[in-house]
Amino acid sequence: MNRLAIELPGLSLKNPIIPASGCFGFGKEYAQLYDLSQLGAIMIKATTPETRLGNPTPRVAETPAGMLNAIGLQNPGLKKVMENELTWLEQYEVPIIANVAGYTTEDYVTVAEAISKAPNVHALELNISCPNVKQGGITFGTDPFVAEELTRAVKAVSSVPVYMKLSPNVTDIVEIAKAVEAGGADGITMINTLLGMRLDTKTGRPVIANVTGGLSGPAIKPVALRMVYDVAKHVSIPIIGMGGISTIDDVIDFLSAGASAVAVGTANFVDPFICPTLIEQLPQKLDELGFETVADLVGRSHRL
Amino acid sequence: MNRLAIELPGLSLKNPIIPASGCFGFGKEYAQLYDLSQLGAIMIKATTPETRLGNPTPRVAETPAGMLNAIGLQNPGLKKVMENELTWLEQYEVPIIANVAGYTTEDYVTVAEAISKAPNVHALELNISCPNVKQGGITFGTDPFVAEELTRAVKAVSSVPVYMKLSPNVTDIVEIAKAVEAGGADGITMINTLLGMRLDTKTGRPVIANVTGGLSGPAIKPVALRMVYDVAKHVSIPIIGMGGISTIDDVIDFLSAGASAVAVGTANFVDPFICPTLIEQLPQKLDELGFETVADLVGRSHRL
Amino acid sequence: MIRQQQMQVVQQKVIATNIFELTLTGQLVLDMKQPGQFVHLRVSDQMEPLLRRPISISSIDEATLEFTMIYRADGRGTTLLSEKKPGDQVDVLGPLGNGFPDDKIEAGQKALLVGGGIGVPPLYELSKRLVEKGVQPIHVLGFQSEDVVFYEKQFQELGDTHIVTADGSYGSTGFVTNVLEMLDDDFEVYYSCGPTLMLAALEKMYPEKQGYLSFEQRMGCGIGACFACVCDTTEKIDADYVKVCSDGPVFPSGVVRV
Amino acid sequence: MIRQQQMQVVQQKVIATNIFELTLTGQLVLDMKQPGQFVHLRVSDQMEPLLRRPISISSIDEATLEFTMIYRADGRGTTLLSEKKPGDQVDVLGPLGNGFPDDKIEAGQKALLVGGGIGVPPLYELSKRLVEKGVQPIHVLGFQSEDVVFYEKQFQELGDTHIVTADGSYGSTGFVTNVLEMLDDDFEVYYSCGPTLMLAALEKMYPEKQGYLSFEQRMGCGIGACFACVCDTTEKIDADYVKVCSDGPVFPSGVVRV
Ligand SMILES: Cc1cc2nc3c(=O)[nH]c(=O)nc-3n(C[C@H](O)[C@H](O)[C@H](O)COP(=O)(O)OP(=O)(O)OC[C@H]3O[C@@H](n4cnc5c(N)ncnc54)[C@H](O)[C@@H]3O)c2cc1C
Ligand SMILES: Cc1cc2nc3c(=O)[nH]c(=O)nc-3n(C[C@H](O)[C@H](O)[C@H](O)COP(=O)(O)OP(=O)(O)OC[C@H]3O[C@@H](n4cnc5c(N)ncnc54)[C@H](O)[C@@H]3O)c2cc1C
Ligand SMILES: Cc1cc2nc3c(=O)[nH]c(=O)nc-3n(C[C@H](O)[C@H](O)[C@H](O)COP(=O)(O)O)c2cc1C
Ligand SMILES: Cc1cc2nc3c(=O)[nH]c(=O)nc-3n(C[C@H](O)[C@H](O)[C@H](O)COP(=O)(O)O)c2cc1C
Ligand code: FES
Ligand code: FES
Repeated sequence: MNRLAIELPGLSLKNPIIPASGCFGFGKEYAQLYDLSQLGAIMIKATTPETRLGNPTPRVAETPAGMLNAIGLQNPGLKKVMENELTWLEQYEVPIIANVAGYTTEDYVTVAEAISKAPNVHALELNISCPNVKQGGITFGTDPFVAEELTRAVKAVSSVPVYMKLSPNVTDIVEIAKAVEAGGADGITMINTLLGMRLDTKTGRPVIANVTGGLSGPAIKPVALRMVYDVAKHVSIPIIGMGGISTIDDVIDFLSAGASAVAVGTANFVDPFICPTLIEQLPQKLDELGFETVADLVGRSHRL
Repeated sequence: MNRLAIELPGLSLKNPIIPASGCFGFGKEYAQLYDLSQLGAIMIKATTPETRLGNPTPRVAETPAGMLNAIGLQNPGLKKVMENELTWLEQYEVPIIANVAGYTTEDYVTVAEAISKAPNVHALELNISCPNVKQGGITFGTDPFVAEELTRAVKAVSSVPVYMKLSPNVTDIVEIAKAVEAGGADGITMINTLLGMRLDTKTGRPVIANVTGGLSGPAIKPVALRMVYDVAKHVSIPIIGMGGISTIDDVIDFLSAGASAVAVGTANFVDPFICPTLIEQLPQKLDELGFETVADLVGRSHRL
Repeated sequence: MIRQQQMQVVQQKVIATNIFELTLTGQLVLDMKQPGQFVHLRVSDQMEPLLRRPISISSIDEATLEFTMIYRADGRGTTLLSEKKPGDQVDVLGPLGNGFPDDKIEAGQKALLVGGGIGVPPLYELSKRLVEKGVQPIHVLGFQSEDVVFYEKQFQELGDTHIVTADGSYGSTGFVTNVLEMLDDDFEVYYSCGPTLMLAALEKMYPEKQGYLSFEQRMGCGIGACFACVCDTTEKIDADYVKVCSDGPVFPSGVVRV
Repeated sequence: MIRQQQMQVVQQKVIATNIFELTLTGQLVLDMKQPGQFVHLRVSDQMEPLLRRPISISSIDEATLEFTMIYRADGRGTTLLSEKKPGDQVDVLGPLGNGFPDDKIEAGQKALLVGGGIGVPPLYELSKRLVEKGVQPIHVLGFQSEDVVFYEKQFQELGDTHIVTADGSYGSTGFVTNVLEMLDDDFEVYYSCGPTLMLAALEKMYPEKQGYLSFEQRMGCGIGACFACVCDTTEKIDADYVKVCSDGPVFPSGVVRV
């Protein structure tokens, strides 16, 4: 038996460690460094119906224990992602979670319907929360009604289970979580980035060309953990947790708070080997804590 | 002429540096370290109608570049604050901003009416956003209608200008800012803490006895700065900015984003002399940046 | 007076598994008046780890302007602290709080000093001062296991010293209370620092004795301003609560609700 | 191959005001193939500052397994880097990107190397390799003022070297372009690294020449995964954009829209 295995809708994960969308491209770069088949799954970069060139640069800025980004969903578009990226990824024994983005329900439906047919795409992750894109986007993730309708629309066309990726920039994240559950979501991934800003102190100008950006990294971990904990209390679909994970203790904390698996974003930039390292450290940590399997650990904070 | 001076409703500040509420008690402890008359103003600890003993301990936890707190508004209550604390503070040449908290509109009105009559209280700061207190509190700051009504009620009884302290735990902070402006607020102070959580990795239990706490410190600066920038664009009442300020560059950034003065919270714990240090560093920083006065710098990011 | 000072590392020594003895020097030492006071240390100039760490003063040498702390390198902050080398600077805020009063006992009388693990260090300066005064100290020091026992010799030089380990790997087996049960209670005052459960057990054991107990709480400011470190009180005192950092960390027995 | 390695500090030297020369050693040096490649450094084990810093490789010594960087200690990260001492470890990810090709020019031909400020360092290894190959380098190096001029002698040993400072405190006065206007253009290829405005001026000045320019962008991953460091392209190439970290930092002139 594999102690690290986790079963989720559409996903038989050999371990709960998944690189987060946008922080791992389509895997090619990290494949130079290690064998991608080690990973629990891969969340690929957001895919939109057409090619997108994203925002002007600078697109990233460092902040205390965190970073801002405003990449602007740059991606080659649905067709090229399917033809080049997903096909290339087939050489690895790793389920792909396709991150889907768009500005209208039709965008999401178009991408979801097509990409969910790729043989190695085992689940979709709907990025309804990216704070970087000026039109649309933001509303899907902040209005429970809209979020529910979108879930329903995508569920109707997707060939694989659908995970909704929640935005933390809301008054009540539990309300949104319940809405997507009601809309038929198979799971939730959370959190996306917090909206933030950095100024160049000398000039007074925003460092990020897009003015604001999404805050990620260790700085946001307390917010992410609180949201996962709260949502886990109120929904029964599984959660993939993320936000600031960079150590094995962080992984344990998110699992304890109720996530069934975790995604690692910004930490890949600090330590490109972080995902295999966490996978390697996990069994010993389970031993230390006295848990036989990862599944046993999930949600333990709610059972104390 | 004093280059650092700032005129705000009710407040003639000799400089824009103010210790933040809850991080400076009622000044007595820091008075052992330096002369409080140096400060622009003092935001005293939240005052409620009656004595409050606050939450169980542990009440604080460290997080990456930040901390969580769930003090739970512990304070001696209105009567003792007025008799002991405010009277004691009269020996210093420093305007007091009284932080007012409560669970009902009547609570706020009671404290506001009485405390605004203290001779050294030059303004009120309404803590409508403290995330630590289980009943009430949270709603005042997250619903624009409620926030507006509360502003109006307090304005009706206060003998001094009223500043509303906004919660960052909302989908749209500009909406709340506009509501309190419509309700007659003389100014805005922002931001209070972000709701967060830390787990003890060994046990899986929340470190903070209250389960969740308010996140403060450098980690939240990007979020705070973004909110100040956004609100400054949409309201015409002045803003006192805070959230993670710990260096002179942070002060400049908040002023640039549109704050007319700043409050320093968590940084007092790291460096108890931070407020006088920042005051001392400010003139040289103005020189470096080529600004004659602090007032000239306020909002410069919006004028570029 | 409380001061903030960059103090210089004189020596850093491993004295047991993960237990470090750190000696710093600077003028601030002249303000250290009482055993049982503590300092609040910044372990890094960066923003992470952010908060100061409270560590007890374990011995004071006014002549050389040096003081010593003993701590366990455990979490991020203390691990960073353990990497400091002679010549490095450490940002110290202190001395803080109220320590063990040594005016409650007279020459010729006996004092019982009970320490648990990382609560042992402040008792060392206390014992030195008691001995100087002509008081006879009895030390009962509890540790987890042999590998984390420290300062046995130093305490022995000052008076009777009983070591007890939880796993029995050194000294007697069990808790300090197991040793105490076998000792006479012909002491005047007891002083203790260690886990709260141990302090509670002592209060129960010696309801008639005068005792001084040192408490721990998570801290923010360390100087009394943030209300992070409060403890509930008993009817014995008027106040509804006390703050460990500024009212304590040492309180007379019976004051803090345990 | 890209590797991540803890490399050891051999030497850290101030060579001009706030300008440091840092030499590290480790096996990773064996993978450094081209001048103009860079490394991505972690300057702290803590979580702040968080991101790696990209720094160019300025010289490579396979025999001793050492390589050298030259950088300005400016912000938080580079200031921390400047505090590293011999024996300390630095976490290096590299070598990254594509450097200056030295196969575009032949023995006996002339090469023009133009550097601006902190863009000068990668030209040093390039120049060494060109000289080894029998190419004759001409160096035009621009700095802000005399106090930040570095490596004049080192470049002079390799070939003609013209120094220009913006404030005229050393060498000629003005920008590198002022010097270039007065030089012959009998060189085969030009290579440059420095401010984007300077690179743009060079492209304009030598539209007919083959040139290789090294660009800068804020970076996240440093290996091509995050899309932080993209630049717009001209019609000259097919791609809509290029990534500085993995497609560059060196591009043929005319490729990047400046
Ligand atoms: C008055 C007082 C005196 C102390 N004296 C000593 C001593 O002499 N030797 C010694 O080894 N330890 C002592 N401690 C405990 C010491 O403060 C903690 O072990 C230390 O703060 C842990 O920091 P860390 O970086 O290792 O752990 P981390 O887990 O990184 O700490 C995270 C946060 O929790 C706080 N924290 C964690 N454990 C404790 C604790 N037990 N008490 C208070 N805060 C804690 C830290 O200060 C920090 O803010 C004392 C505590 C107090 C309150
Ligand atoms: C390919 C490449 C090669 C470089 N080679 C050198 C070199 O050889 N010597 C040298 O002194 N500098 C070099 N730089 C610039 C160097 O990366 C920055 O000066 C450095 O990152 C600033 O970090 P800091 O901690 O001093 O500043 P901070 O202000 O603390 O930096 C904050 C963030 O912004 C980024 N940043 C700030 N300035 C720059 C910049 N100019 N370029 C890219 N990122 C920046 C930092 O990496 C960090 O993520 C190079 C940059 C690139 C892209
Ligand atoms: C550079 C960058 C690009 C990102 N791009 C995407 C994206 O395309 N789609 C998406 O859903 N989330 C994107 N995210 C958000 C991450 O997937 C993740 O939710 C967030 O960064 C929090 O995790 P972390 O703190 O581990 O980085 C991006 C984050 C970063 C830092
Ligand atoms: C320990 C602690 C106690 C606080 N108590 C109060 C309070 O009583 N009233 C209030 O309005 N804000 C309170 N705050 C919030 C601060 O005033 C401030 O808004 C917040 O901490 C952000 O600023 P900072 O990052 O500089 O700390 C408290 C913050 C901390 C850390
Ligand atoms: S730590 Fe702030 S009051 Fe004790
Ligand atoms: S820095 Fe990530 S793609 Fe270049």
